Amino acid sequence: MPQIDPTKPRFWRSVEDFTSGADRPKAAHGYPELVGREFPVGATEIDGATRRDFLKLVGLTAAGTMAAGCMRNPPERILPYVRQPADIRPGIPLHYATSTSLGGYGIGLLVTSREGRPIKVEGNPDHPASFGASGTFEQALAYGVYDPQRGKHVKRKGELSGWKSFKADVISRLEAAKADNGKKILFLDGPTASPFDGWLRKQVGKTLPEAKFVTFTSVDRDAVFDGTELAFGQRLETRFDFDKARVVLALDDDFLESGPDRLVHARDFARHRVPAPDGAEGAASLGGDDAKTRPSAGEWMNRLYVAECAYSVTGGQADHRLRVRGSDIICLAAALYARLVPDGAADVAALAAPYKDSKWVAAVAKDLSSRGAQAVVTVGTRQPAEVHALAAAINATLKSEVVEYGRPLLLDTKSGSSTLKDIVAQANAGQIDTLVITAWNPVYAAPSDIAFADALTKIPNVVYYGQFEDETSVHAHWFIPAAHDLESWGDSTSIDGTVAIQQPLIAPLFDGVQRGELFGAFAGMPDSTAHELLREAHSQTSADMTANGGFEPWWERVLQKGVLSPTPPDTITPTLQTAKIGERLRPFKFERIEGIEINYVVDNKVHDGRYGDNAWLQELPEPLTKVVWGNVGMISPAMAEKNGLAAEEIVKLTVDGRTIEVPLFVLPGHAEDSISLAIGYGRTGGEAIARGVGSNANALRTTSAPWFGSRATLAKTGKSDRLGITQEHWAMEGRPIALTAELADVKRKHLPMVEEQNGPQPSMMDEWPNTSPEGYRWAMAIDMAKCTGCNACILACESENNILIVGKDQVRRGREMHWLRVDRYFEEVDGSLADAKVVVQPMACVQCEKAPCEYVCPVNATVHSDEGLNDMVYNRCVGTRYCANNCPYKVRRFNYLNWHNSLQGTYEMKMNPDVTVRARGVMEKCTYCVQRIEQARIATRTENHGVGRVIRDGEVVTACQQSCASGAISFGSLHDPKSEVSKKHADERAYAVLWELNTRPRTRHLAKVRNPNPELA
Amino acid sequence: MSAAAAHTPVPEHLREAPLIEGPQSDRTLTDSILHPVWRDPGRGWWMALAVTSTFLGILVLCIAYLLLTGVGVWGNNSPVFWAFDIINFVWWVGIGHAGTLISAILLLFQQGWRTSINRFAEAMTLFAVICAAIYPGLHTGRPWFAAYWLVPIPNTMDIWPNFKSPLVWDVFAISTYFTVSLLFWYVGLIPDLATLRDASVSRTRRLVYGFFSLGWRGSARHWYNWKWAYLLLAGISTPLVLSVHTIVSFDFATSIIPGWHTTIFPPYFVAGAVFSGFAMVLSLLIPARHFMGLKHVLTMRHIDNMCKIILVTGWMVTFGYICEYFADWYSGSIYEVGQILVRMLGPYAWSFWLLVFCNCIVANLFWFRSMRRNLWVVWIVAALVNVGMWLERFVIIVVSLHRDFMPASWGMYYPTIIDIGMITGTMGLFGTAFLVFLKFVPAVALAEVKELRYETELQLQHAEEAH
Amino acid sequence: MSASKPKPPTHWILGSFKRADKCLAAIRALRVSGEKENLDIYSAYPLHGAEAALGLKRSKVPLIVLCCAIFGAFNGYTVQTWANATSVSSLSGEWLGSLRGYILDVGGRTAHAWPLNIPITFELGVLISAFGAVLGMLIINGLPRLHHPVFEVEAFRSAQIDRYWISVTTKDDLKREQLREQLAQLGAEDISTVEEGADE
Amino acid sequence: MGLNPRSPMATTSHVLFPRWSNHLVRAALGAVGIGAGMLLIFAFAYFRSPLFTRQNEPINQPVEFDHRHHVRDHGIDCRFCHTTVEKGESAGYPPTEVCGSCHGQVWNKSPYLATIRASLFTNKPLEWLRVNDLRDYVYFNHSAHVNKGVGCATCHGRVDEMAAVFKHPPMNMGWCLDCHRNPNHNLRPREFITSMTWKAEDPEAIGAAVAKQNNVHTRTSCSTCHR
Repeated sequence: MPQIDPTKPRFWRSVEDFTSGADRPKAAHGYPELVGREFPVGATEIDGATRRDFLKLVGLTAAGTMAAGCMRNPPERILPYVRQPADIRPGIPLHYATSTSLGGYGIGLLVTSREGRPIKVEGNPDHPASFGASGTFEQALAYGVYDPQRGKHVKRKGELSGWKSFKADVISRLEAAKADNGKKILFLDGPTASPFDGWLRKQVGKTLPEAKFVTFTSVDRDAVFDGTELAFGQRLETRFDFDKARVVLALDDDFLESGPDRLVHARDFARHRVPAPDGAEGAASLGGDDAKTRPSAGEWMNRLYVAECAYSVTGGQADHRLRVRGSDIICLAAALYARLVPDGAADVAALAAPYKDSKWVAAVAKDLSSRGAQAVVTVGTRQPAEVHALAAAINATLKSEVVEYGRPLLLDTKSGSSTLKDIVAQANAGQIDTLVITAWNPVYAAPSDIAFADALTKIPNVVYYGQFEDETSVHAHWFIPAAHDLESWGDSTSIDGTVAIQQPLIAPLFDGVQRGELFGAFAGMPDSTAHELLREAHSQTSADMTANGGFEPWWERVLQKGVLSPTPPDTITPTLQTAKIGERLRPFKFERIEGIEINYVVDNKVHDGRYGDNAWLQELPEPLTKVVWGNVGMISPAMAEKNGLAAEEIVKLTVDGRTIEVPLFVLPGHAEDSISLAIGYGRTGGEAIARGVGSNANALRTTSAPWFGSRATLAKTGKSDRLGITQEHWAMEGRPIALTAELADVKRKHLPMVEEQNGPQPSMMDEWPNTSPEGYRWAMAIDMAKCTGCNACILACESENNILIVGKDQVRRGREMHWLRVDRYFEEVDGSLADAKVVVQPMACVQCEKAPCEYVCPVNATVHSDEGLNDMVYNRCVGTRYCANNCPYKVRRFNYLNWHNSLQGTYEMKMNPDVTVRARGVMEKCTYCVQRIEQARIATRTENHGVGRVIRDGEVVTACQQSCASGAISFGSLHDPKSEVSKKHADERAYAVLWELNTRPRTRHLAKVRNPNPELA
Repeated sequence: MSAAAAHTPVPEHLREAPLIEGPQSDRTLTDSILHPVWRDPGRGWWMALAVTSTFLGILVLCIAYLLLTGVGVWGNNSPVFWAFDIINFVWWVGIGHAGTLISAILLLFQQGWRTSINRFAEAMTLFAVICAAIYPGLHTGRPWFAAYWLVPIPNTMDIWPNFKSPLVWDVFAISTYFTVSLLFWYVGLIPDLATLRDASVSRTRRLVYGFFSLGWRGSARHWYNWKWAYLLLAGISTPLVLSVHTIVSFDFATSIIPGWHTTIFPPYFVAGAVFSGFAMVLSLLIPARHFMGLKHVLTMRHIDNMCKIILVTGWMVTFGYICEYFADWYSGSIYEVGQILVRMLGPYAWSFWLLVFCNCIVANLFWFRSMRRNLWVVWIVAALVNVGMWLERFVIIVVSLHRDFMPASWGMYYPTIIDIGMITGTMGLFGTAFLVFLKFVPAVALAEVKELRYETELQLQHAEEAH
Repeated sequence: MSASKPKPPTHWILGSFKRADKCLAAIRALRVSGEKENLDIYSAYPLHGAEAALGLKRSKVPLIVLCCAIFGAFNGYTVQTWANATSVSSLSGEWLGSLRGYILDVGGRTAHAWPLNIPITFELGVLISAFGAVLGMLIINGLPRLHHPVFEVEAFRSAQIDRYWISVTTKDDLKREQLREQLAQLGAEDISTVEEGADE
Repeated sequence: MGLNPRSPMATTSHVLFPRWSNHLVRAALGAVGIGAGMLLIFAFAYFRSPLFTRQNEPINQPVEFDHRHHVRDHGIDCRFCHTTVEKGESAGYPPTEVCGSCHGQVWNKSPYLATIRASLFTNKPLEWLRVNDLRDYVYFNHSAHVNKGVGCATCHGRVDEMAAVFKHPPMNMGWCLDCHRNPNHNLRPREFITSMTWKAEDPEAIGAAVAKQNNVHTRTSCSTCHR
C-alpha cells in the first residue's frame, strides 16, 4: 500500500530537481509517496493525453487499487484521474505488446498492466520467437522493473549529479572531439541486433565519424560465426528447426534452455517428444504454425543424444547421454566427422583417436546417417569454432533439413573477450579519451587475466550506463542509471529476423535514462526523447508503411501488434569447404588434461550475472541441482567418493594460481575428473540481493580457457555450507510417482505401471453431484514427455499469484513458497548413479475430488467449489497446518512468518490485485489460477446484454500453461469431451499420481516417453 | 492391627500391607494430613517455587515472542508441519489421564488403595490438561481467529466450523475433559474444605475455606447426594477419559499419512496415556510423600500397585507397537512399509530405539518385588517412561511426516530454542501450579481416608468377633 | 416461608458422639420414639448406614444426570447436523440468516456423515451431565448456604473433624426439653439448642 | 501454625458467616448468571448493529457533492459518472474533467467548486473517501451484478436522497449470502437498473422472469468471492 512512509527513501527525477525542489511530492498535500514518485515533471506535460503521458500519471490510482493486493485495511482514499487517459479504466487489465532482448536477440512480450502498473509478462503470440510462451528471464522482468535496488541517480565520480549536467558535459566533449572526428571516443556495447541501435550508431557516426563501437559479453556466440566461417568461408547465423528433426545429437548444447530461440526449440522439440502428433496439439494451441513442412513418412517421435559434462536441461531429455569433459567434445565431434564425412577421417585422425572405436559414437553415427535429412548435430556456444565447423560439415553431409543459415543479424559478430584485450591495449596506449560502456558490467564479466578495471583508470572519461551501481560503476566517472526494458522505447530483432517494437509500460520509476536518449546525446540530439528518436528511426526505415496509409496509422498498428510485418528470414545455402576444415584440424593434437578439469556453465537463473539482483531468479531452484541462492561446484558421485568429498563441503578451488572457495554438490551423471561451476555469482557490486551470493567463477576464467580446458585443484577447507536445496532427496524409492515408458511399449500399449495407477476408484460415500450450472469440471493435464523442467512455469505462477520470496535461510528450513514445484528424480542405471537418468515432474495442487486436506480443516477454510476446485480461502484460514500434513502431494505452502515484510517500496506495486496477498499464519496453494477462471466467467456471463454464454475450451489459460513453451500443460473443463484436457486425460499415458489413495486428482500426469536406440540398450 | 496380626495364621509376606500405617484416629489423620496446609511451607518449597516459576516466566516470554513473530519461530517446516507443539500437547494430555483413571475407574472397581492418591492424581490431571490446552490454540497461525472460529457461534459470516475435522472434536474433547476433571476434583474437595474451615483457627482462613466449602455441614443428606454425584461423575469420567485420548489419536488415525493412518491408535494411545500418567504420578508422589510426611497414607503398597499398573500398560503399549508394525507390513503398501523402515533405520532411528528401550524394556524391572520397593529404581523408571512416551509422539508425528509419500518433498526437522523453551516452560507452569496446590489444599482426600480407616476398623472388629 | 401469622420459630437440638455406632444407635432410638424427617446426622465422612438409619428416600441426582446426558447428546448431534448438513432457505436476514446451516463439499464427504458426528455428540453428553451431577447435588443439598443454625454452635466444628453429631428440630417448646434429655440419655455430649430465625 | 493443641472447640467470638450471607451469595450467583446471558445477547446484537457495520453514517467528502441535486433534481444517470459499472469490477470514479465538463459553463464561479477548479488547474487529483469499503480479500465485480439485473439502489440504497452518501446495507458476508442463495427478489429488468424509484409490484415474479431471461444462477462456492 502506497501510504506515506517517512522511512522509505524518496526519489527525485534528478539532482537539479532536488536542489530546485521542483515536482517533489508535497507531503503537505497528503499525496502518497508512490504518487509523488510517479508524478510528472510539471502540469505542462500532462496536457495532450498521449499514452506516454498517462503512463506517468497512472501511479495516481495506485492508492485506490493496490488495496486489493494486501490484507491491510487502512482508511481508504480514492484518487481518480484529473483527466482520464483514453484507454485506461481502473480495474480493467490492459495488455501491451513490447519486446526484450537477451544476448542481442529479441523476444516479443505481451505485458499485462493494471492501472498502469505492469504486473505480468507473457510472450507475444504474434511474435515468432515467443509465440505466446515465455522463459524464466522474461517472467522475471516483472520483478526487475520494480527492483528497489536499481540505480536511482546520475552520478559523477560517485557524487549526485544529474542527466542535464551529463548532457552538458557530453556536448562540451563533442565540441572537443570534433577535431579528431571522435576517434578517441569508444563505445563498448553489449551484443545487439536492434535496428534502432543500428540507426543510433549511424547518427553518432554523423557527428563522430571515427568513433568506434565494439561489443562484449562473457557469454558470446562468436564460436558459431567463427565455425561457419571455417566451414563455409562466411560468418553465418545458424538456425535449427527441430520440427523437422527426428535424430538429434547435441554436443554440449543446451538448446532447450539457452540461446536466442530456446522457446521455439522447446516447442518444436517437444512436439516430437511424444509418440503421436495428437499429443502435440498443446504446442500448436500456443500459436505454433502447423504449416511447417513435416516429414511425411517415418517415425513421429524424435531421439536425442547428448554429450556433455554437467547435466543440463537438454541433457535431462536425452535418450542417450554421454558424460564427457568439455574438452573431450572436440574428439567426439572429430570421431563422428571421421565416420560420417567422406574422406574426412584422415584430417581428424589425431583428434578422433580417443573415440575411434567408441560403441556410442558408432551407434550415433549410424542413427544419424540412417535418418539423413531429419538428423542434425548441434553444438553449444561453449565449444570452440572447430567443433562448430565439424558439426556444420556433418550436417551438410547429412543434407540436414533441420539446420538453416542466414546472414548475421547482430550488428557485431565479434563480442568475445578479445574486445576487452584491445580496449586495455588502447587504453594503456592512451588512445581512448572517452569510453562509453553500455555493455553489462565488463569489470565483473572480464576474464581473470584481463586487467580491465586497471585499464579504466587510464581513461580520462569513463561513462557507465547500467541498471545497477555495480562493480563497473565504481570505476566509471559517470554512472547513468539505465531504464528497464519495460520502461524504454526501442526495438529488437529475433534470430529469425523479426523486428519487434519495445514500448514502455510505465514511466521510469527511478528516473532511469533510456538507451535511445543516451546515444541521442552523443548523436547531437540531446533533447529529443527516445520515443521521438524511435519514431524517426522507423519513419526512415520501414517500407510497408505506405501500404498502410502513412506513418501514423502504421505506427499505431505496430504498437498494437508489437511486431513489424514479418520479413521471411533470408536463408543462405553455403558451400562446404572440407579442405579448409582438414587444414585447420590436421595439426590438432589432443592432450588430455591430467587431474581435474574445471568446467564453467552459464547459469539458468542469473545468466552471466546480470540477473543477480532478481530475487525471483535467485530463489528459483536450479533445474538439476535444485539449489537456490548461489552456485555450487558440481562433481560426480564417483569423484566425490574417490577424493573423500561430500556435498555441502566447502573446498578451495585453484586454477593456475587463482583461488576461490565454493561448496560442493554431488551431481549424478556428471563427467568424471571435472568440476562444474556456474558463472554469474560472487558479485561485489552495489546490488543488495546479488552481493555475496555464491562464488565468482570469473575470478578463475581466462581468455585461453573461457569455459573449460584448464586444470583445477581441490583442497578441503574443513568448512561447510548448508545449501538452500528445495529437493533434498533425489531417488523415487521405487514408488510409482513419476512414470516413464519406452516408445516401443507405448506403441504396443504395454504400460503396466500406468495401468496400475488408473482404473475405478470405489467410495463408501455417495458422490457429490456436479452442481455447477454450466457443468464445468476444471482439470489439468501435465505431459511429462514434453516438460523439460525449465522452471518458467514456477516464475509464471509466482508472478501471477503474488507468491513471496523467503530467502536462503528459510529455504534451508524448508519453507519455500513456490506453489508449483518441479520435482527432479534421478533413476539409477544398472545400480549406479554414474549415468543416472533424469525425470522431471511438475507438481502443484492436483485438486483432488476427494481431497484429504479438506475434511481435516476445522474452520472450512479449504473446501470444494461446485466446479471441482479445491478452494483455499485465505481469509478464513487460521493456520492449523493440518491440511498440509494430510496432503500426500505436499503441495501446500504455509506463511510461517510475515514474508510480506520483505516487500519494500516499489515492489509492492508488482502485486497482482486479483489475488489476495496472504498474511502471516495462513496456508496457501495453487487453485488453478481461479482468478483467471472467474475473470473469464464474468466476461462470458455478462456478454450479450447479460444473457451470457459458456466458457469455451482454451478461454481460461493458467499462468503456468501460458508460459510453457513446450506445451506440457493443458487446462480446461472435463465436461466437454472435446476439450484438450479431456483428450489428454483419455491418453493411454495418463495416470493419477498416488492413485491408490483414491484422492481422485483432477490433474493427471502423462508418463514420460523415452526413445532409446536398440543398439545402445 | 498388629494385634489382629497375632491371631491370623497367614504368613507375614503374603499378608496385604495396610493402606494406612500405624494406629490412626480421625484426629491424628486430620492433624497429619492438614499439617502441610497450616505449617509454614519452608525453604525447600520456596526454592522449588522459585525454579518452577522461572520456567513459567520463560514460557510467558516464548508465548509473547511467538504471538508477535509467528509460528516460524519454531522449527516446524514443510513437510513437518506439526512438531513439538502437537507432541507436547499429546504428551501432556496423556499424563492427565492417570488422574482420572485413579479417581474414576479405580473408584468404580472399589479399589481402596486409590483413596489416598486420588486427590493428588486429580490435581495432576488438571494441571497437565492446562499445559496441554496451551498448545492447540497457540500452534495455529492466527490464534485470535482460531479462538472463536472453531466454536459453533452464529456469526454474520453465516459460516460454521467443519464438524468433520478431528481438530474440532479435539476442542470439544479437551474442554469437556478439563471441565469434568475440575468439577470432579472440586466435588471431592468440598468436605475437606469444610474440615479446613472448622479445624483452622485463623479467622481469615476460616472465611476463605468457609466460602469455598459452600457451607458444607456433613449432614447425612448431603453425603447421600454427594456420594451419588461423585459416583456418577466417576461413571461418566470413565468413558470420557477413554474417549479423550481416542479422539486425540483420531487427529492421526483419520489422516492418510503412513504411520498415522492406523486403526490401532485409539487403544494404544489410551494405554500409553495411562502408562505415562502413572509414571508422572509416581515421579511426583515419591518426593512429595517424603517431604510432606504422608508416608503413613501414601504407603509402599500404593507405589507397588502403581508399579504393577505401569508394567501392565507398558506391555499394552508394546503390544500396540507390534500390532501397528505388523499391520503396516501385512498391508503390503510400499508407503507403510517404507514408513516402518524409515523409523527403524532412517535419520531419526535413534528416537525410535530409545523409545523402545524406555517404553518396552525398562518397565520390566517391575516384575521384581525388590525393584518395585526400591524408590530410586521406581523413580528413575518412571522418569524414563515419561521420556519414552514423549519420544513415542515424536516418532509418530515428526518421523512420520518427514518422509511421507513423495520423496521429492522429504525433509528434515530441527527444533529451535523456542521449541525447547516452551516444553520446559510448560513444565514450569505444571510445577508451579502443583506447588501451590500442595500448599493450600490437602494433598490427600481427608474425608475418604477417614472413611477408609473407619471401614478397616469395622472389618477388624468383625474379624475379632469371628474369633 | 410465606406465613400470614407468625409461626413459632424452629429450634435445633444438637448433640455430639465420640463413636459412630453410638450415634447411629441414638438415631434409631429417636426414630422409634417418633422423630422422622426432623432428624439428621453430621459426620466428617459418609457414615455407613446413616441413610438407612434416617430412612432417606432415593436420591434425585441420577435422574437429573440422565436427563442432562440425553439433552447434551441430542444438542451435540443436532448442532453438527444443522450446521453442516442442512440449509433452511426460510432463514435469512441479519439475525436468522446467521442461524442457517451451510452445506459445503468437504473433500467429497457426504454432508450428513453421521459417524463423524459421534465424538462431539458424546462429549457434549458427558459435559452437560457432569454439570447436571454437580449442580443437581448442590441444589438438592441447598448449597451454597454459608450460614446455617447448626454453625451457631461453636462445638459443632468437631463435626468435620472427629465427632458425630445429631440434630433434631422441633417447633414445640415443650418437646424441646424432652428431646434434650432423651439425647443426654442416649449419651450425647455438648447438647445445645439453637433457635432458627423466622426468616430461615 | 498447625492445629491448635487445645480443642478446636475453643470459643471464638461469634458465628463465621452471618445469616444474611446466604441471601448475598444467592443474589450474587443470580447476577452472574443473568449478566453472562445479557453479555451474549449484547454481543450478538452489537455485531449486527450499525455501531459495528458503520451503516447509515454519512461520510463528508472533500467536495460537497450532493447526489440529491444531481440525481433526483437533474435526473443524471449513475453511469454518467460511474462509467465502468457495466464493464469492470469497479464502478469507476469520475475524473475531475467530468465535473469540469458541466461546471465549466454552469456555476463555474461557485465557491463550492473551488476544490474542483483547483484540481483542474493544478492537476492534483481529488481525494474522495471510500464509502462502501469491502475487505481487500473480497472480490466484488459490478459488471457481473449490474448486467444480471441487480439494480444500483438494491445495494446502495436511495442515493438520490442522500446529501452525503452513506453505506446502506450491512455489507457483511451474511448479507451477500442472503442474495446469493436466493437472488430473485433483488432482480429487475435492465431498463430500470439505475432507477432509484423503481418498485416491483410482485418482486418474486419479476425476479424469476429476469432470472430466466438473464440466465441468472448465483453461486455460493468460496472462490466466487475469495481468491
